[in-house]
Amino acid sequence: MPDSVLSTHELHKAFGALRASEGISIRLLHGEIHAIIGPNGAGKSTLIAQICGSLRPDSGRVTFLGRDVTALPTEARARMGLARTFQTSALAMDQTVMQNVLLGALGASGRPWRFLSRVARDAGLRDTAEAALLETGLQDLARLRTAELSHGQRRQLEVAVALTQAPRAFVMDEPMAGLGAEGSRHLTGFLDRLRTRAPILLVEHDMDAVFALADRITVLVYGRVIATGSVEDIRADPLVRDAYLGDGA
Amino acid sequence: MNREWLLNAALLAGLVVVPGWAVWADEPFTIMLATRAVIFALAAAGLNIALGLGGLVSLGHAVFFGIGGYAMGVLASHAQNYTPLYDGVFTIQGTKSMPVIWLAAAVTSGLAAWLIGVLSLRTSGAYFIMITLAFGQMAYFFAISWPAYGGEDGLSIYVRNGFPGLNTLDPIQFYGLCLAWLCLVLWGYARLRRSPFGLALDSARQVPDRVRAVGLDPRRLQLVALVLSGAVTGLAGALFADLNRFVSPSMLSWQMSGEIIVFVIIGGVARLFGPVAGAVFYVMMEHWLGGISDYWQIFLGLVLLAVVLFGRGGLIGMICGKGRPDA
Amino acid sequence: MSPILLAEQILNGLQSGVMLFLMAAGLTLIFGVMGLINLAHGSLYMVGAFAAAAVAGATGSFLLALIAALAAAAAAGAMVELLVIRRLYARDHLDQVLATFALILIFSEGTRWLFGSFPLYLDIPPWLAGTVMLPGGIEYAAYRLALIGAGLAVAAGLWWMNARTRLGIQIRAGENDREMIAALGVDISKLYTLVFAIGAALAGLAGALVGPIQSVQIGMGEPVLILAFVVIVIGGIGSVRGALVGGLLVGLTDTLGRLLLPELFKLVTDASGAATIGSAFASMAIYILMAGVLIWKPTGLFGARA
Amino acid sequence: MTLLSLTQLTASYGATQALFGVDLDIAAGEAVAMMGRNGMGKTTTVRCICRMMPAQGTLVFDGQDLSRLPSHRAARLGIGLVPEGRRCFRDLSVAENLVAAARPGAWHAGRVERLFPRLGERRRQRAASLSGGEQQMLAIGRALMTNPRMLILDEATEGLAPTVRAEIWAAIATLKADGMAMLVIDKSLKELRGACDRAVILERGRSVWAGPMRALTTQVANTHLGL
Amino acid sequence: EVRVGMITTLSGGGASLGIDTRDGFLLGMKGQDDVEILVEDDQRKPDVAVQIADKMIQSDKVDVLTGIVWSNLAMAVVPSATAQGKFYLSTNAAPAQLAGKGCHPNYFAVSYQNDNLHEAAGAFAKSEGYTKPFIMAPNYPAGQDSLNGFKRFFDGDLAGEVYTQLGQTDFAAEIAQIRASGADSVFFFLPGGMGISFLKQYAGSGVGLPVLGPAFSFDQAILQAVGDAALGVKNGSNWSKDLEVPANADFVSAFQAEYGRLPSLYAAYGYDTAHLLISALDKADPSDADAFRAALKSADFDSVRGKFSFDTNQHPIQDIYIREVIKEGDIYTNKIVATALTDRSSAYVDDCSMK
Ligand SMILES: Nc1ncnc2c1ncn2[C@@H]1O[C@H](COP(=O)(O)OP(=O)(O)OP(=O)(O)O)[C@@H](O)[C@H]1O
Ligand SMILES: Nc1ncnc2c1ncn2[C@@H]1O[C@H](COP(=O)(O)OP(=O)(O)OP(=O)(O)O)[C@@H](O)[C@H]1O
Ligand SMILES: [Mg+2]
Ligand SMILES: [Mg+2]
Repeated sequence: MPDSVLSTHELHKAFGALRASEGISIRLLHGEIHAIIGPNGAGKSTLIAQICGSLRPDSGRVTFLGRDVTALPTEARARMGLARTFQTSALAMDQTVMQNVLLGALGASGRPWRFLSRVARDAGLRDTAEAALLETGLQDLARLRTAELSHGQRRQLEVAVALTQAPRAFVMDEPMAGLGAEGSRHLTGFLDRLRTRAPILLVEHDMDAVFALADRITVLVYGRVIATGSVEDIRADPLVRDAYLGDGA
Repeated sequence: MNREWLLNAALLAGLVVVPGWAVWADEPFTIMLATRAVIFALAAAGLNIALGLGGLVSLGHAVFFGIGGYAMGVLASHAQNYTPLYDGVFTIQGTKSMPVIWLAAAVTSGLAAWLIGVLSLRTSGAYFIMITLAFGQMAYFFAISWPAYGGEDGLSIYVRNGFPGLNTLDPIQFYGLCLAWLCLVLWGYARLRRSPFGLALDSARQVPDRVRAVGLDPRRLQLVALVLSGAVTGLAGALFADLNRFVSPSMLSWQMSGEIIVFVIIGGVARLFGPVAGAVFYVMMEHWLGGISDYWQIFLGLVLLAVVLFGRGGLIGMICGKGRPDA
Repeated sequence: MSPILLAEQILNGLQSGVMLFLMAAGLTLIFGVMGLINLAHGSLYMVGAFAAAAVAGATGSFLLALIAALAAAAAAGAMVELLVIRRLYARDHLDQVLATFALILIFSEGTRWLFGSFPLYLDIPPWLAGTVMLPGGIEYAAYRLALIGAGLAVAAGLWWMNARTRLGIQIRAGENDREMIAALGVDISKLYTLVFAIGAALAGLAGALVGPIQSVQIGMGEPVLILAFVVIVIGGIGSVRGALVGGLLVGLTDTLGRLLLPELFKLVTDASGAATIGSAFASMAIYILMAGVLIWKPTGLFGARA
Repeated sequence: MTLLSLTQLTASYGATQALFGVDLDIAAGEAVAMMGRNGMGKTTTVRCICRMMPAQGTLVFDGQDLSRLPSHRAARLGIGLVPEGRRCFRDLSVAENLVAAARPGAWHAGRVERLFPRLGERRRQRAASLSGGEQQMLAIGRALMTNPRMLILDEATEGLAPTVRAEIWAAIATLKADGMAMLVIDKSLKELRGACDRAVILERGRSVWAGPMRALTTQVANTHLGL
Repeated sequence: EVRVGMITTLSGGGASLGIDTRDGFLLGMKGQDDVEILVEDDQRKPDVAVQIADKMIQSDKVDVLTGIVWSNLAMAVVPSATAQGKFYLSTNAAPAQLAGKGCHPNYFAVSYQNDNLHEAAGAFAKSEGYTKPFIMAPNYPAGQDSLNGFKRFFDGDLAGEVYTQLGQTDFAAEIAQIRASGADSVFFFLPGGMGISFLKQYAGSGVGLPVLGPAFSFDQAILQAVGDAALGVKNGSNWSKDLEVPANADFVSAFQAEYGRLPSLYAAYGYDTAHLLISALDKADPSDADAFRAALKSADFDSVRGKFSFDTNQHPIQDIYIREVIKEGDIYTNKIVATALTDRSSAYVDDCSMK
């Protein structure tokens, strides 16, 4: 088995009668972008929640960097280098853009127990934060309150925070959602470069982006994996066309 | 921002000038009132750490205030009666020394905050308010019916405790001690707010999911905030007990918790000087309105109502405008 | 301890639970619906009791007194909403807490100013006076049985309103997203005034019903307020079912705790000492219960959210 | 006949001005696309129309001055909103979400469920636990329940699977065929071209271009939308 | 000129007691133009009471303090006030601690010692031949003292001894216990609204055993709120409006004329305190502490309670009566039916070092 950075083994999760994950096993390899696609309600976000630790699977395992992390809380996985973006932005609205990114850097530094020093004067944290803002093109907005950002700008900030975490793997839940055409194009190019830093597990409905980026695609329908393969395989798969892509793609 | 800075400076100056004037004019009662206000401000500044920075609306801060008070009462009463506090494997004597009492007050109330926090931080929002209230009520009823230290009658310490080099019975000297503590805590608060911990705590208040996702545990951050908060309020409790030379379960009552919260809210939540403005205002209102009529609390109610309705973010917000002042 | 005593105490626990529910119902409605921590709820309870006592004193009719209590409390509630609370929806919850705290002072001292400092007289109506014999030889006060009935009726009515009527659904929607429900064409301000009036009327009703067996006096609302908060928090905020279950749990815990804890301590210490220690723990029992429930279920028994 | 007409609309968030002069007209039965990069003021314009924030300038719907009306009165005139970010009532079930908005007319819960069968299947589920796409359907259904004369869709296809997106575009086409006026904000120019009669482009809080869809040349799109 | 500071409860739930204390005292002080009286509201909070006391002592330079209604407030104020050399005359609260070990030459209880009225009830229960009383009080020091006071003079078996919660409003559980206990009588000490609630609920329960209590729950102001439920109940008191003493008749009619209502116990204590003070001021000035103390101690005034003198611990020696609640026209009031204790001092007098 080629060594995978992140993998799940036979994950099962049910909400009452609804089976949101049924034996999901996927792997994220070094240097790749692995896209998860599937109809709405297929269980993509549920899968991500289990990978990141905010939801506990009924059975099955999650392995990250060769270690079984199924029992670890979210923050421990994050400290190991698992960075995520949220489908609905989770940002501190009352803080500035800079503060939101600084938080990411602070989390990564693992030293939050400093009570009397100025966080904004910590050169290490600042550098990480500024670099992340620069990469996402938000450097000019650093001093704005996050509440003042437009929807699209907030989506970019989500990515910026993940960048500060010195990640070993990214898990992104619909980072393109809400970005305009221009923004999507920009982000597509950016993710393309990002994969060399750490592999990306990408949930996305923007097929243009997915087809442009993904090394491999897994298709989830009703909690089950119905296909995994390269872009060409998936495009050609009649099952996938029927369940998800429709005739447009 | 600048305006707030000016207001803070004015408040601080007032806290120095007015008692100074009172010494000159021989108005010991004014000093007493100022001491009361400063101690309440200290208690509220403690709460402001949990409430303003951490978003933890604790309706049980009287527990810490009271524990601080009882730490003083218990230690001093044992010293007064020459009976050991604990006589077992080793012996603990009572004491009339303020520094030791302060340490004991801060440590015991911090411990209590840790215990309550571990249990309460599983909840949030209104549930957190109520579970802290529940712990407050438990402590209150326990203190009322526990006979060892006077029960509801409380505990009188006839003479104020001592501080090396000072005559604490002199009102202005005791006031100076209290003011020094307040300044120290406000300085700490100002630093804390901009510190790495402050940032993490503020984020834990707004977006706990995000904090987890970057590898921090929001509950532990909040627990530490609560412990700091409880310790400061406990310290204020010890000073308050010393001011009155008396401690009773009324320091543990939910009304007391309510008042501490009120100080913070009327002053301005999360404002550096919010607790100070709130406590000073409240004590002044209580004093001035008290003479108007038997029904003076109606006026107090109306004044408080006016502050809420017309001032966003409390008195400081009313004067200096809205917004969280950091960044 | 005889089985009859135990049975009677369980009945007492249920009855006091239902009574607590009555007080908590309006609170949970307002709290759950508008997200408002209404500390002045106890004052509205007091307003109800005073209105009832005044009208009963003047007319001698208990039914008129109940109507007066409902009307007075509802009017007071609507006025409070229109004049004060309405301006605070967009604000921090803490501002609302402070405002309702101020209202307590105004209501309490205002009532004292109107009615004097002395407790008022309000008695059980003759047609509910005395006791009835229940199966099993339990002699029980008729009025208390009536209270149980009234409480259960209120519970059913509230549940129906909340879950089954469009009004209830819109109110709950407004609780999630006030701006959005308005953008869909619902006059949420009017709804809120209505909810506040209903909640206040329930508090007033509770005050009037409890008045005949308790002391109608200034400050009567505050201890009740705390208990009512305990009840709705145990049950889960906003849940009428939760308030009922919470009320019963608190009523039973309190009543049985007062009976059993001193007995328990008698096993280890002398009678007088056991009475003090036992009752000390009994007075903490409901708070211990509440803390326990919240530690086990952080959003109460039937609550969905924080 | 003009249904909605905005002239020189300006608006601010506190001290920051977000709109500097937006002009927009929508005739009865007409579908208009509003376009612009991120943060250019599209949502802000929508919020002004729905009276969710104060605005200066003229704001007329069906001959009535909106600018003095509270939000719910504006909605009752016949403006249905599918807001950015869905904003379903989290603690209500799907069915209750629909009931909460209902006003008499041709649209009722049954019809909405026929439009989006998925909602029928999830009728008793709490909205908070719906998938993103399901929530989006619910938000559209909820707006339809108010039986509006004009529907505003702010990023209504965001986060939807291609198949569902196609369904929604189909639904939009149906609604338009029924004579419903529409203001559509979306990032897919291709779909907007198919669905809308006219377009308005916003840039930094101003309407900088308006005209019939076919006049929206690649060059215009390039300058204003960065395509 | 002499300054007297009165600290009492004038706002909130307990205000009626403080208002009566104040009114009785001011009535007694009428015409004393050379005495300046300062009255302040303690809000029933110990810390507020302490601070008012400090203010009166430090800024207003009062000579004498008085007026506190509640034991816990008295415990907060009295020790430090007397330690600063001020005189304190208690119009009501007189906790055990201040009668025994904590007695002080500058502290005089004009009212009673807290246990007195409960002792009277105990003595009366014994003389009535009750064999199994059920006794009940809230769980706090004054409550514990009250049951001990009762038991001090009632040495028989008890059917039950129950401590309720302070501030409790529902007594169904206790009433059921009474019913089941086989008691032949009930003694309770439940201050304020608790007593009203208990009596109403007890009357509706059909238990019907004879009830005994201290006067507080049957005081003039409270009785009207209890109504018929109180009729026939016996209560221990050292004062009653029908006490046949000339000073008392004057007091009752003067109080009614001045305030338009019947006086209560607290008013009577306030009035007596005023007269004690006047009698002492006639003989000595407070600045001469020893002379003033001696003047106070001689208790040379016409008490509305008839005979009145101070024991060595400076608590009264007085008769304690049993009253019964009756209805006079529309008004519920008390009449004396027995004398329970004659020349009663207090249980703690021997613990006091003053001889
Ligand atoms: N807490 C929950 N309780 C009940 N059902 C749930 C819960 N969370 C998710 N579901 C259901 O599980 C299914 C999968 O949801 P999930 O959010 O994982 O979908 P998704 O694939 O991310 O969809 P989308 O692309 O629309 O975001 C949905 O039908 C959803 O309604
Ligand atoms: N609550 C707010 N407070 C302050 N400024 C805001 C607020 N909301 C939006 N803004 C600012 O107003 C401008 C317009 O925002 P708006 O949300 O209308 O953009 P948009 O065109 O809808 O963008 P998007 O396509 O990203 O949704 C943005 O620059 C944004 O920074
Ligand atoms: Mg999803
Ligand atoms: Mg937008």
